[in-house]
Amino acid sequence: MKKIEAIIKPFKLDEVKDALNSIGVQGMTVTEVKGFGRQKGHVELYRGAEYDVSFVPKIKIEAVVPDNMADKTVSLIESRAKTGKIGDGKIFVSSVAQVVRIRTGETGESAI
Amino acid sequence: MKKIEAIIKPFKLDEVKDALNSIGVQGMTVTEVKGFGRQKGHVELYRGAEYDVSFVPKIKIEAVVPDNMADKTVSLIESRAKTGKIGDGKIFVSSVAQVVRIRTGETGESAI
Amino acid sequence: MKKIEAIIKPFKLDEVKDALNSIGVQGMTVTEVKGFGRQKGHVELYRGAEYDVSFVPKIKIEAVVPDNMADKTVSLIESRAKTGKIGDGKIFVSSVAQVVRIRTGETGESAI
Amino acid sequence: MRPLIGLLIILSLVLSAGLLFAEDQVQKTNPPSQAEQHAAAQPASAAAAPAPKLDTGDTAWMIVATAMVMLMSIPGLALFYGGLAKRKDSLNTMAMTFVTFCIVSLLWIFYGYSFSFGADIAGLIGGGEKLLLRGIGPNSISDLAKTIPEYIYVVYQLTFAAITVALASGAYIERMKFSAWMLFTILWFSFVYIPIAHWVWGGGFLARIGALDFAGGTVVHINAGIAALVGALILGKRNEKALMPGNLTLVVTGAGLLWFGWFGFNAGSAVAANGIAGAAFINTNTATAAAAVSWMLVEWIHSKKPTVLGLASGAVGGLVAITPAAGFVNITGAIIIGMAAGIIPFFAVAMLKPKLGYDDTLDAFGIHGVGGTLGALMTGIFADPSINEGGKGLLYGNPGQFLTQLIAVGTTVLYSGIVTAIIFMIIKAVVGLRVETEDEIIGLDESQHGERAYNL
Amino acid sequence: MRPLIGLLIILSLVLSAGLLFAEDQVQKTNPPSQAEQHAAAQPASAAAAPAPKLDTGDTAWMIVATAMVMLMSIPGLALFYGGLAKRKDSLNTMAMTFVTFCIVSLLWIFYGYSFSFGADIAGLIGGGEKLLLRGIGPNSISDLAKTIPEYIYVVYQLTFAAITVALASGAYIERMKFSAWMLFTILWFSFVYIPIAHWVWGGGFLARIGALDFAGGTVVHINAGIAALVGALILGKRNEKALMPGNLTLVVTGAGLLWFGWFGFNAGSAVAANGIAGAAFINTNTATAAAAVSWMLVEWIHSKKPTVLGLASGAVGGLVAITPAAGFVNITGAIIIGMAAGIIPFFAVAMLKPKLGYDDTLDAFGIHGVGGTLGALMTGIFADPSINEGGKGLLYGNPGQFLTQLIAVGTTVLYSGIVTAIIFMIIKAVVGLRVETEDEIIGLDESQHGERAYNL
Amino acid sequence: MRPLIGLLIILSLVLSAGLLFAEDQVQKTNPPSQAEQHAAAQPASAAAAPAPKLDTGDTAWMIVATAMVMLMSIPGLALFYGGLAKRKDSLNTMAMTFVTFCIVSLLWIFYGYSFSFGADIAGLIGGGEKLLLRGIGPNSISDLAKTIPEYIYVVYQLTFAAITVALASGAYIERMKFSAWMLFTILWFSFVYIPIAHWVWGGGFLARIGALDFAGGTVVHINAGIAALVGALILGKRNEKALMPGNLTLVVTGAGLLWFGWFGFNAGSAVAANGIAGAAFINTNTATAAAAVSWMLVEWIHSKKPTVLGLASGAVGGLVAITPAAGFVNITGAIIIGMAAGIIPFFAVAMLKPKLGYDDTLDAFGIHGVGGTLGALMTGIFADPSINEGGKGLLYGNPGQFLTQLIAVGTTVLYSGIVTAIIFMIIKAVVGLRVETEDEIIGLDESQHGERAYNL
Ligand SMILES: Nc1ncnc2c1ncn2[C@@H]1O[C@H](COP(=O)(O)OP(=O)(O)O)[C@@H](O)[C@H]1O
Ligand SMILES: Nc1ncnc2c1ncn2[C@@H]1O[C@H](COP(=O)(O)OP(=O)(O)O)[C@@H](O)[C@H]1O
Ligand SMILES: Nc1ncnc2c1ncn2[C@@H]1O[C@H](COP(=O)(O)OP(=O)(O)O)[C@@H](O)[C@H]1O
Repeated sequence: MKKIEAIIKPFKLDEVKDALNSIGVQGMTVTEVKGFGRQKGHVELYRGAEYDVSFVPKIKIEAVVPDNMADKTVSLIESRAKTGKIGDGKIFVSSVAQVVRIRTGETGESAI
Repeated sequence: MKKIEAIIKPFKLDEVKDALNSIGVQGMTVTEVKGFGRQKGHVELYRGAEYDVSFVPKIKIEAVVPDNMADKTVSLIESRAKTGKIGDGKIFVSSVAQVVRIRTGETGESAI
Repeated sequence: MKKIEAIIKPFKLDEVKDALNSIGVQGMTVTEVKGFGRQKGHVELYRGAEYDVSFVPKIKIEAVVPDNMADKTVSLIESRAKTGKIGDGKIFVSSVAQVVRIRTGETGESAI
Repeated sequence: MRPLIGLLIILSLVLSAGLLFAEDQVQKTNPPSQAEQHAAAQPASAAAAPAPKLDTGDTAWMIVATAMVMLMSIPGLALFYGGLAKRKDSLNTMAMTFVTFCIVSLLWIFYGYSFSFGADIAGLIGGGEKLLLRGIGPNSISDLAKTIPEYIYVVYQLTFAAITVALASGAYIERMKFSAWMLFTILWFSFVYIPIAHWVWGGGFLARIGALDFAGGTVVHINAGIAALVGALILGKRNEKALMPGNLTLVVTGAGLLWFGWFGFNAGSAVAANGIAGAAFINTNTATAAAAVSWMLVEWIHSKKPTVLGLASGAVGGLVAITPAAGFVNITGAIIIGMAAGIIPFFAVAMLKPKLGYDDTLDAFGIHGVGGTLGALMTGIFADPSINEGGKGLLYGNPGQFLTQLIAVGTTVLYSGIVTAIIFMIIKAVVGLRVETEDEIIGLDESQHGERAYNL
Repeated sequence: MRPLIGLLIILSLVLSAGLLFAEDQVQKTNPPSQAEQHAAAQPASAAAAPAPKLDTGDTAWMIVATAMVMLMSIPGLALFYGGLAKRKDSLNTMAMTFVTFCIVSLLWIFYGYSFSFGADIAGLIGGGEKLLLRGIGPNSISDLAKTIPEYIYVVYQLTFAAITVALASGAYIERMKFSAWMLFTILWFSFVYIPIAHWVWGGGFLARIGALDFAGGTVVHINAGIAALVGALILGKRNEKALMPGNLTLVVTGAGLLWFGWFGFNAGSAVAANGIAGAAFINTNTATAAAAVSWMLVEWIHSKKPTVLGLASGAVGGLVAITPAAGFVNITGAIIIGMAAGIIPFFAVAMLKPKLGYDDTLDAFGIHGVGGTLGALMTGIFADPSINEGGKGLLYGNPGQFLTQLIAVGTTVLYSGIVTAIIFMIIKAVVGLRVETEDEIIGLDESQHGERAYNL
Repeated sequence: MRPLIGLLIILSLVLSAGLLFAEDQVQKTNPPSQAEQHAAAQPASAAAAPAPKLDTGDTAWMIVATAMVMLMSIPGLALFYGGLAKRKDSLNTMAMTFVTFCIVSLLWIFYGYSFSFGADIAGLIGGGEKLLLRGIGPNSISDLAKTIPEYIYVVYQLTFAAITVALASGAYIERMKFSAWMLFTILWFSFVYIPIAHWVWGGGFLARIGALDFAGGTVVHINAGIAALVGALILGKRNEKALMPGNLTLVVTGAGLLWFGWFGFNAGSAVAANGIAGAAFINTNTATAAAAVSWMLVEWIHSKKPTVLGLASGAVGGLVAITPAAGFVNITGAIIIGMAAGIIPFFAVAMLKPKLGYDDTLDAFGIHGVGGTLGALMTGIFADPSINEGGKGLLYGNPGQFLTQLIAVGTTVLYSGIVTAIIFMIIKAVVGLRVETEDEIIGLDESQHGERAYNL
């Protein structure tokens, strides 16, 4: 099984989530994170003075999927999270050795 | 070494944590996350109108353990986090190549 | 590619981040987490009574780097996040199978 | 910058039109404005129309009452609305009330007071003789408030004007451009609030036919509520339609400050520290409590849980409904009005809104429009001459009063509805109404102000 | 739904019992209620018992004082308690104060005012002649407040009743069913607050023996504090016993609003804008400041750090302790009472509570019970007849006063303690006291109201 | 513990010095203090110096005004500053205002009132005859406030002293030791606030030369602003220099409460419920609104977006600038002062500060120092004798007034600047000024108080 971890722009969350649901990825876990990258935070102007906010608010989506779903999932996230502007984010894929569904005790792909 | 990542119901945190401590898993890192899954968020009723809150608040526990502790840890979490009701969550296990304890510079299993 | 995950003391974030930038690690994702470990939370004294706060606020830095940067990154984080006092935190290294940059569709090391 | 320039141009146009009109009026001599609503609130002995003479007790009360009504806007309403808005829109929501209070504070001094409370012209509008408070000094006393400095009366009335405009914002938030809102403030205040305030309180035609409105059921709540409805319809629906309160602790705080300030609003409308003020005070508290409890109970039955938001919404509903009645009804009347105000607005919000499908974000229509109408009509039923000889309702043998109330409500609904629609069309043409969809999703705090409410 | 029905039944029972009893009483003629506590607060010249006549200055002050005490409950106490509660219980905590204010507002009009301040019956309870405010109109003036409209006096006293009940909630939060709390409000208000208010302020037997209680040491604070202790014991401990304040900025805000409103509470208890009000005002501010500083210093020594919560807790402790003394003691007395009120409640909370092991979540007993007792007794020591001829303490040659204070305190503790216990038993039988453990862990906001305080 | 001991020692030294000095003074007989600023605010008829006689209306107003100014500190300023501080420093910021209000409340009773408002000694300081309020009782009335209880006047003046000290904290937060701040409060209050208050309001030499300061432009705002600047320079820069408001909803709430309370501050400075109070009230509201709007517009042009913080900052700037002028200028003057107060402080903050490089965290100098100076000077220009015969500015044919204002401003700047610097040196020697860098990075809430604002 693969864990797909995507760092995206917050306002794309709903679109990405709905797309994943539509191809059968039902489960995912979402975290609010601070992103540092090429997109350089932003300048806030308080009382006329500029302050650098070095991070950008981002959303991390984690979804564990069966191996055969991984590519499809990645390319779907890619297409939906894309605005073409800097800061669109990254997708990381890594292996997961085991999955357990707590409620039922199922393991492996059937537990996803 | 293995990383055990468990998504559980928030009110189960204390129970799971105490259980892990009791078998010698001292270190863990906890994050507040939003879960999307079979458990379908909930309906909030504000001023008589229904609004879907699509996510469910969940807790993510991450604990890196020596290989020989992994199974025990997983089954312990499983038993303690279980309520038998939908939304009990998932446990993901993956490999960790290296661990460093920052304070001492120790590496590998002794660093955990 | 490797994912470097470091749990550090919050007030060390700026120092670590600047150091990573200086060796060319531009991208990273930061999460506020609660740490449980040898450092035992703290005692809060409200109205003269002691209350254990079992966790310690920590910062999790995640940075995916090319394989050849991994060691350098780890040892840099180690040196900058260190205070020598308990609770300095941990660094975990694991493998990442694939990386995609959403904006451009680049993959692999060039996407980092 | 573009919207800013648009704004400034409109402002100058309104201003110069006002001043020209005023110059014209000042020439003519106008008879003193009719004894009106508030005068009716004075005890019988005042009927002999004594010479105006400052009373320190009345002045003390009205200074404080004015400050209390100011507090209703900032931070009262700003908190109530700001806490109900989505987190990402909370500052923008607060800014709407804040900027409106400031703009109206200035325009009221420039021309608002004069056109509302200046000498009546044909029952329609006040004269221009008090533009920029011409002729008013520390020793001036208005015929409408014979025991306090006119300066205090000016600001007291100002605070009513400001909150009325701000109330409408509840229906527009989470999607309206900030510049559009400022333009709305200028135009709606000038062309809707001022005339209606004159009709009811400034000696205009609704005062003459004897419409009862103790502290602002028509002028404030129905007026704002209709503007809310019409504006929400023209603005259209938000991208994310849910009510997702960002911070309910702010809502409770705001509700508490509104309740507190409303004593200044209602009991202050007696314009004196007397028994009528006492009656308005006790009626206000009683109706509010009754409405909060009845909203909570209805919600408990209807939606299975009593919510804190329900308690707060019911309280505001009760405050709204008792406003026109506060100095006219007895305690039984207050309890009945309060109970109705917890139930009828609840159903307006919970049943009517989904059916009709307009997107009134914070139910400014459901609570202020519906609650205000309820209160205005029930005043015509329950006004008890033994409380205030200035008002006699259907139950006390004067069915005509109910009709008069209907006329006042109808006139307000029609006028406010039509002119609000026209104003929205103008704004659409000048600066546009809505922010871009992406800006709406990102949140108006960020997109309109470059700020975030919390860095927690 | 089930608890709701239980509630409604109890409410009707209480109501009908009250009304029946009243019918009975109204027949008999009662002598006018004794000059009482507040009358003593009037300056000497008032002793000649002038005919009641409205004074606009006194009225202005008392209208505002009433609004200020209302503000102490919503949002003052709601914020103070709501911010101290765990995040997941903060709305429920605020709702407890909110709903109590509303329920008491209605019951006070129905029968509370009459049974507290109606014509005295055997020193034990007021008569039923003022049920539903029968006979009171805009021109009515009470013998107990001879210069202001009775309507204002009614609501002024109402705000005291409401906050007293709400204060007790601090000991019960984070585990009590919302329906149980509402039932508690109805029963405790009816069977504990009303009689004690009558005994001390309504011409009852404690007034007759000369117990001094300027603004509510026994009636409000000891009374609520004992109810807090007894209730906490019966409810039992919370699942997570820590005090884990969800939002200390709310606590500071609440403390500030309490301090502000308390000027209405204490200085307003002079029922006039006069020198006694001035004395009560300056004593209140001084004792509060002294208590905040002394709590902070003791905490600094005891726990190594001065906390913001300590400052706020000390301030509230000072406000509580000076309450019965405010219009009786001189400035030195105020400083001493204040300093004691920062130290003794601190140790009650920090040492006594852990030893005795009861789980009084927000220290309603430690602060209000202990602080109130302290204040009531020290009033018997420091009451200075040159400040207010109505009170002469031990230090000024009247050791009997201290004894009288002891009797008043003892009576209140006993009566409040016993009846509170009985009421808790009834509630347990009717709707049950505590939420399920899982609901407690999830939080009462979610489980009782289906709401979350923050969507941040 | 160490800093605590240091603090206590200093406190005893200050106290005993004060008492010794007082003993000395009480011997001599002093002429009654000069009619001063506030007397000038009375209408002409008062010039005949009638015998002091309590007026219930004036008393009602001044009791409430006093409570309103108290509210400006806690929670008003505490919220305004606390919300602007970084999240990790917000409680410490609130604690600074809180503890200052408490400490000053006590010291004012001990010796502050006497040395400020006691019989004048050589134009420099008040006498010691009123230490610990000796000789003041419920029936006392001060010559400076002839219709209200002296007790109220004492606390009214106290609230001014407390907020002045607290204002300076805005420049020091996010790095100053809590013990150092407490020591600053004691010393600065004693050696800077008291003498300047005496000079301007207590019959001292600035009163005699005729400096106009209706409600505290020099005494409060310039004074605090200069202390802010000097202190910020000596303290040095913070580790993280950004302004990163932790919670802007608190800032809006605080700004609203400040606005509300400021009516007590400015209109209360008439010390009566009269037309001057009315003028001060309307001028305050108008200038504030003008400043908020003009700050917002300038910011919109300069920084491309109108911010909520800008609206709030402009409002505070307007409140500051109108303070010395409130009871002297006419409405046009108020509008002009307000507009200037939205623009000039903006540039002081946005342009001057970065250029000069001092780290005034919350712009206490930029807003209070600059805004106060602006207001003090413009009072010399716009004071209109037809509003208040006590003040005649340059525009009304009295250019000397502008010079007098310059002298008053200059004296305040010099004296406050020099003595503040000395006090900072003493504090540095006794307890040290700044926290450790690590403690600064971790946040002062944790390091100074062991608390966190939010457990969300
Ligand atoms: N190497 C990395 N490791 C972890 N997270 C990264 C990495 N690079 C980028 N990110 C995350 O992706 C976000 C977007 O990256 P950024 O460089 O700003 O834009 P883009 O992806 O368009 O090049 C960053 O804010 C950060 O959260
Ligand atoms: N494939 C997945 N990847 C990541 N997280 C998941 C996945 N499936 C479920 N989760 C997490 O587990 C939580 C519980 O899953 P859910 O489907 O609601 O119930 P259950 O585990 O009982 O079947 C979800 O809210 C989500 O946070
Ligand atoms: N086995 C582990 N798995 C995951 N996180 C851990 C583990 N051990 C420690 N941590 C994280 O590292 C932090 C620091 O660990 P701690 O044991 O307190 O100190 P030290 O690293 O100095 O020994 C913890 O608060 C926790 O967040």
